[in-house]
Amino acid sequence: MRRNVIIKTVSRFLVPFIQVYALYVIVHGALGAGGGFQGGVVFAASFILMIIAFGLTCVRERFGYRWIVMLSALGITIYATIGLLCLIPGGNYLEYGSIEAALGIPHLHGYLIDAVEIGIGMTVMAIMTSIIYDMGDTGGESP
Amino acid sequence: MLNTLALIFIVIGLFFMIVGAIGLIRFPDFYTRVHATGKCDTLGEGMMLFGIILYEGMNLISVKILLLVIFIFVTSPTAVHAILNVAYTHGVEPWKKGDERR
Amino acid sequence: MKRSSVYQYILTFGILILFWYILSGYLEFFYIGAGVICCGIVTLISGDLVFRSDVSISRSARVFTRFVLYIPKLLVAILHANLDVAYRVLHPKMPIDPGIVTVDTSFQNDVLRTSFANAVTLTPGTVTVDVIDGRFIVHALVREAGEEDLLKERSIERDLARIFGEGGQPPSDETGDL
Amino acid sequence: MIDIFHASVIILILTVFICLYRVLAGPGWENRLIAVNTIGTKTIVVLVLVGLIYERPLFLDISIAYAMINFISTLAIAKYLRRGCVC
Repeated sequence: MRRNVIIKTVSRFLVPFIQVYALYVIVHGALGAGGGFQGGVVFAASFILMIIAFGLTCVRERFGYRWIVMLSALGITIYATIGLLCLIPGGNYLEYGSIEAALGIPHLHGYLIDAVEIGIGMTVMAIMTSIIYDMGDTGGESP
Repeated sequence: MLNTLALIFIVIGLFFMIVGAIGLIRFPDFYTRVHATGKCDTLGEGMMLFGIILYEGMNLISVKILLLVIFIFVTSPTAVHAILNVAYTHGVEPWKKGDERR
Repeated sequence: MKRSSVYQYILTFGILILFWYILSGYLEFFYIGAGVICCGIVTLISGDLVFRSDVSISRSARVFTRFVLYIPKLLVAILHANLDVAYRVLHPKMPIDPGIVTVDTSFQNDVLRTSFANAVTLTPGTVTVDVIDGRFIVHALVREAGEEDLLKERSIERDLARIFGEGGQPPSDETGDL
Repeated sequence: MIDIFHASVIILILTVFICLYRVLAGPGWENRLIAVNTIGTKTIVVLVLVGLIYERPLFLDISIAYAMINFISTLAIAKYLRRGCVC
């Protein structure tokens, strides 16, 4: 089966930059456009581009189901843990100010927001990628 | 001075984008419409964004816009090629001179 | 797919860090540290995509420099092609005579094929429809002009072949249209 | 200069309406697809100009993301029409 050489070459050059852009959106979620969800979706879009260009099997070798399960579980764990930690000093769920006041570390607030955004981004990326894998899976036969 | 140059670039870019849209309506079939949009839109967009760079001056925002211009000049012909390729493999017939328009 | 060498990973990492700095614009410790971590992750995931292991870095750098020096000439050609298309769009009678032209080249390199196809799409009244190995199927807005440009003059083809250091002469000179 | 940007945004939106005619009327999916792709490329410039008018460089990030998603979605639709699945 012949793959289009132009699409293949262009996406070979673009994929790393799209991934770095997605991580930039996640990390700068607190002060710029975007956040965890948008960054995760752009990251998953880079995997869609790789699937279009190189095929499903090649992408699965790079990023298999083991990684998907691990990342989605890890992301939701980060989110839930930080949310629950806010309950200990007596704040609401995800009320970062309570931890900052209890521990007395300045700027902890921003770092906690970033950590929660990273967790959301991981989960969204893993779940979107797994949806695309399942949609592209034709049950063994290649059309 | 720079603002005038930026104005010239933006106006030329707008002209090309309008021409692309008119070509999309006027040309007789799919392949010729692709000529109008694929070329005129890419250059028009590049020229408008370059005019904005000249207006903005030298800072990180203009470097970002320059990256956007490079990205468009790489991806726009590729997207056009992908659409053309799928139409060609599906057997869309090219228009010859003398046929009626589709 | 062969594995890339260590230098290619390092070079990819450097380019990605530069890209991160242009995007972010902050020079504080937190953002640069996050950038190093993120670019490291991306380099580990897809660091073997940008550079190929069978092409040395110095050769890639030379090709890239020559290509950047070629860009102004390409931009002039793109402007010329756009004025041509604008003339044909706005002319009341629409002087077009489209047709399909087949161009045979001896290009082996994927990047060379891609840049030739995109340059053809952007420049002289032609768009690339299909690429089968070295053969480019091209739709021309005016068939005679397209044949003149692509089959007789071959200016883009020769320039790109010189930039990438590959022989630009086709194996056979037969011209036919589909 | 800001007036010029306002005028360009309005003209671009008018050209988007011209393209929308091709989306609605164009025979077959191929004409519709090329018209939608054209609308996407015009939207990128509109986003940059709007960001410049209201002096919010945030919009530039959105327009870069939009350019990426536009490219990927066009490729995905083309691939789907060609092979019947995205992979």
